Amino acid sequence: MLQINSVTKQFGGIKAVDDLSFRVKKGSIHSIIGPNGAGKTTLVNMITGVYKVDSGTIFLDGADITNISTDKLVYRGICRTFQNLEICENLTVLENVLLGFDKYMDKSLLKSCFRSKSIQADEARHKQRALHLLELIGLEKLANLKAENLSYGILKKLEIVRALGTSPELILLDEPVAGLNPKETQEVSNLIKTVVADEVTIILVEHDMKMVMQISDYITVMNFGKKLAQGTPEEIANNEDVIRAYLGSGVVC
Amino acid sequence: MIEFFGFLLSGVTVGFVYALVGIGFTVIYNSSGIINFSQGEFVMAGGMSTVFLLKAGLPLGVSFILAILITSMIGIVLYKLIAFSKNSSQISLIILTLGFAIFLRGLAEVVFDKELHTMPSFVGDGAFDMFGTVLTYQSILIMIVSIVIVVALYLFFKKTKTGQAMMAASINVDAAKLMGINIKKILMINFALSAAIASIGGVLLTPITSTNYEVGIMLGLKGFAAAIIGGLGSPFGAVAGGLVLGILESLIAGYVSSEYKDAVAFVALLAILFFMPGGIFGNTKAQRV
Amino acid sequence: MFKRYNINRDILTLSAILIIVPFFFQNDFYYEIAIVSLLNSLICIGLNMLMGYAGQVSLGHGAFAGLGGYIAVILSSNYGITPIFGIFIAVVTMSIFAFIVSKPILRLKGHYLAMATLGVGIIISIVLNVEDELTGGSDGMSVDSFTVFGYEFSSSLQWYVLCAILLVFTIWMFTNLINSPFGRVLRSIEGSEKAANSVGINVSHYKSIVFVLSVVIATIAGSLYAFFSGFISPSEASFSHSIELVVMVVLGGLGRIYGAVIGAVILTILPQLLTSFEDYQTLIYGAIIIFVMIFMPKGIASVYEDVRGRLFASNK
Amino acid sequence: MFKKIGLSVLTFLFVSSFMLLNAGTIKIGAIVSATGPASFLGDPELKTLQHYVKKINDDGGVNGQKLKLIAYDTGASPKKAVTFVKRLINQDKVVAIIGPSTTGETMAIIKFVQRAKIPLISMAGAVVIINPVKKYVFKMVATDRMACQRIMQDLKKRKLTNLALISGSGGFGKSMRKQCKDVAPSYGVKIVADETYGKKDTDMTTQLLKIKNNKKVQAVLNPGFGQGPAIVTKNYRQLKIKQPLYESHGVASKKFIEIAGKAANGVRLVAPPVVVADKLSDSNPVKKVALAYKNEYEKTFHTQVASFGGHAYDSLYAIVAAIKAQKSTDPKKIRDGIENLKNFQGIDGVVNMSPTDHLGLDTKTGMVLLDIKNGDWSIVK
Repeated sequence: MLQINSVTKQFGGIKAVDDLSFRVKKGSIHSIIGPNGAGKTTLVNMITGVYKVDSGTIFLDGADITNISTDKLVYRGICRTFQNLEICENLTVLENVLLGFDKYMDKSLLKSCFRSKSIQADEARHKQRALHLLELIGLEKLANLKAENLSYGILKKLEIVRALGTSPELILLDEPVAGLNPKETQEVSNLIKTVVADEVTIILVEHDMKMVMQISDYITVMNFGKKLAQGTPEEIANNEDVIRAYLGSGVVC
Repeated sequence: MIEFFGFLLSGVTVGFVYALVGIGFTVIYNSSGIINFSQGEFVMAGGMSTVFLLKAGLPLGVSFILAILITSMIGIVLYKLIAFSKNSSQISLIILTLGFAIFLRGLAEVVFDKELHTMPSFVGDGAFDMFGTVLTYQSILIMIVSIVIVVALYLFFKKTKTGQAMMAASINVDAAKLMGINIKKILMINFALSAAIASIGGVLLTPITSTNYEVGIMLGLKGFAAAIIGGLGSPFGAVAGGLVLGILESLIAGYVSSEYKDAVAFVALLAILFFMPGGIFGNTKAQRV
Repeated sequence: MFKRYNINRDILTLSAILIIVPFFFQNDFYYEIAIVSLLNSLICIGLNMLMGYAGQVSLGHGAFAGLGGYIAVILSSNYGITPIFGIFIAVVTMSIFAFIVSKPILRLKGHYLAMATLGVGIIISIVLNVEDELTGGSDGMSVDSFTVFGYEFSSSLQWYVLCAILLVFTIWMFTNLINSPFGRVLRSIEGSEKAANSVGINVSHYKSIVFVLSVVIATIAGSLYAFFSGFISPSEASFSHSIELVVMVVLGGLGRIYGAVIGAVILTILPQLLTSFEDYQTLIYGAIIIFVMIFMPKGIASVYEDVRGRLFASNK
Repeated sequence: MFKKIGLSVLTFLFVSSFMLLNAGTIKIGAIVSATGPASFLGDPELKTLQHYVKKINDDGGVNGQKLKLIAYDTGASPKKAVTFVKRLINQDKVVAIIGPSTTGETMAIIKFVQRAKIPLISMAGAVVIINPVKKYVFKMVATDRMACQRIMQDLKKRKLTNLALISGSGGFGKSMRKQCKDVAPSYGVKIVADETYGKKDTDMTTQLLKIKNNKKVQAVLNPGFGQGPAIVTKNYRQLKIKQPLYESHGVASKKFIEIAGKAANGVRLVAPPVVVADKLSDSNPVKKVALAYKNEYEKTFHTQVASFGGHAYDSLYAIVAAIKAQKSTDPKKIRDGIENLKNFQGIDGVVNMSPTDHLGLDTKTGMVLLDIKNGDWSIVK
């Protein structure tokens, strides 16, 4: 489905991502792991058009999507979450989810100013769908609370649910369980599994090995911007290079 | 050609004044990330205080020093207000410093007056003839003082313990706290220092251009433009920015139109913001998502 | 029907106040202050949309209002175009201008954005000062009377009614806009541009739209002010006027629909009350700004909302 | 609720602060720029008005009624002048208005006094104010055109035919620049350089440098008032420009000499006669009034008299004379009274108004030519 062909990104003299290629199969959960500074987030930022690719190409279902901006990619079916929480704290929980449906909404200026019937009906319909999504994470009761009042763990889930609103075919989750306790981690992990049930492809960037091993179909390991290894969880667990890289860098996750 | 050098020279003097204001901006910005819109009023406070202390019969040197102390105190008051407001939103802080600027202007109207004032030059009215124009002793004094201040700042931040502590605080507040650095005290010193530098500029400028209660508005804005043009955060950048601005202004006034002189600073500012957001000497930091 | 068109309690209260207040007016001077308050409120509503809802500072709105006013006035006074058409052309011109300017400017953030808008504003005000053949320079120019299809606005009451209707209408539209998906997009930009971007919102596009919208409102209010006062000078476009507008919005309460109105009314009346303190006018003005920023950083309207929130919490 | 209460409180404040009830007084409005860049003008004007209104009241008022002066300070801003003129007309209900101090402000408010039919005596210099004649607008101050003519006369006499102009960009500078360019050819004077500077500029070196490098220039004239000319004069001396420097009547004040300092020495300027009242010849019809005013002003305020205070004196007494003559305080009658002033002995000269001449000033008594020597005025013989 997604095809990354030898992409490279430099910052100053340092190659954050160096000639990296891999494929993501439709409907799979594809994890990208690696020590800190391996270039994982940079890769996500390149796929989602936040950073311009220095060289290489990215294809989605055979169409070139290299350097297309994040907001346009949403219309191609790619959506993402962030390593550092990006939730609109000035909006309510429900409004945050509704934001996910933004691409389906009529935002014509005149109609908005004059409160046209169609816009109101539209809004009501999407509210139902948003509430439905909130039920998935058990937040329907908190729908009208300002997001700033919620805990970090809940907001992390909210971000994933928001992404679902865009009806993506591919979601990139950048460390969805970073900073969560084991219980919350399990919840998010379950959430991701239910998402997969809906046949959405997932690219997961994560440090939590237990979770990665548990839910991934396929894993790509990065180190210093390069691909170190790839394969199924079992293959990776037994890969000597990977073990060395992790031990060598002193980071054991 | 001689004309050109003449314009250049008159630009340099003004440029150094912008530089002094710009350095003041830089000192506060570096330590607190705050853009202080009352920086220009510090310049006014320095000049006006000196004039009135002189009128009260104090000798020049004493008036000068007292004026700097007064302005530093004003700087500390501003810091206390900011600290007290516990308000981190950038818009609020901008408005707060703008409000403080208006307050200072109002205070100057009441404490002093709305008249134009001047005072004798520190070094006499003499001047060197150069390139068909003149370089007054006072201009030379401004240049020397500006350079001394920049060098002193550099030595202070690089060589002294307090200075290094201040640098550390500006780079990482939390780490500095852990190291036992008193952030509040450091911020306060920075505000006082910044006000002092601006007031020195104000005092030195008064014999050349005269001063009144609202002289700070334009000077403040142009000083800020200088700081941004040079790359916000670097004192050397502020000096370079100030000089570029002063010279550009003078050349535009000389060759194009003296009426559009004041626009130069802002056109340059926009150009820098749009095309080189890091300024001439700054470097753009990659933003992390 | 009220519900369908979202005519809520706040709008009705405002209309009632606007109808009652003139009975207290003793002479034209009261109308004068009231009309200026209404027009300032209008600009502030647009500015509030930009600053309070979309989170983009502008220290140049005075200049935009002034330039818009000048365009309308020059067209009608020097080229004999009817005022209403003059305002229309001014709105179109300023929209295009604002759109072009918004693209590079709104890429900037925080105080860089503040400085850039300030820079554009000051350049506008310098141009208005210098091009005296067209604008009358720093002494300003006098403005012909305001006529709409032959109907002349000459009495203060006529102006008051016009401005009051315009204000209520704008607030109504603005409330609808803010509560629509469009408004949610704006607020999400203030909350997190990255989040907005990640769900498919073209952030820069929306920023431009709000910017243009706020400039359009400023242009209309600025032109009306020029026609009403019969005089326009570059001080309308000055840095201090821009600051004044921002202070009105912040004082009233950023992101609060009626905050802008409250702020504009207070800060229009205040200087008139302060003339008796003549020498202390600026001092008091500055002190009030400092006081509000320290003790009510969310503006006067927030105090009201807190109180109302407590009173009506059970109803909701 | 809060909004309602807030607004009604404000309305109340508003109403109560304007409760001015004054029966049986004659309200005269004044708009002066007592502060700001034109405080040179406005400050002595305001002082004069306040002092002489009190004096007139102490002497029993006008036709048995007391005068009440309502004065506003504009800080030389035309916008404020417009606000204040409306306030004077609508709120304070004055019967006549004196001021504003500057041309720009005057031009801005003319429309409003014309519409409200309230007589206005401007204290500003430009000829455009009364030419063409406007029914309710007068002025008794020598015009910039007269000042230009006096300077050109002198240039012609000294055979300095190539003149450089460096003018302020405000209304006064702009108008005088235009008038001087207008009258120059008839005196055989050529304008060879034409520079301007802004109201609040603090450095005119660049403009002066251009003049200095222009080899044709034989003399320089600086129309303008306020801080500008003082800075021009200072820069002029710093650049060691040798040609004679002429200034306008906009600087005929001790404040100018104070700010410009030693640089002022050698400047030649035109000025209303009051500045040198004591040095005038006894045959000068102005001398008696001017000297009395000068002495009283200097005794009361302990500062040297500035010409501008005299404008205020003349305007005030012209209105008083009109009220006395018409035995009415109706604005329209006052207007008629001012228009019919004949042989009015003012400080700035002898005034004879007529429906076609709202200046009425006699050219011969209107302007004197002065040199600044050792920080003091001296009459050019």
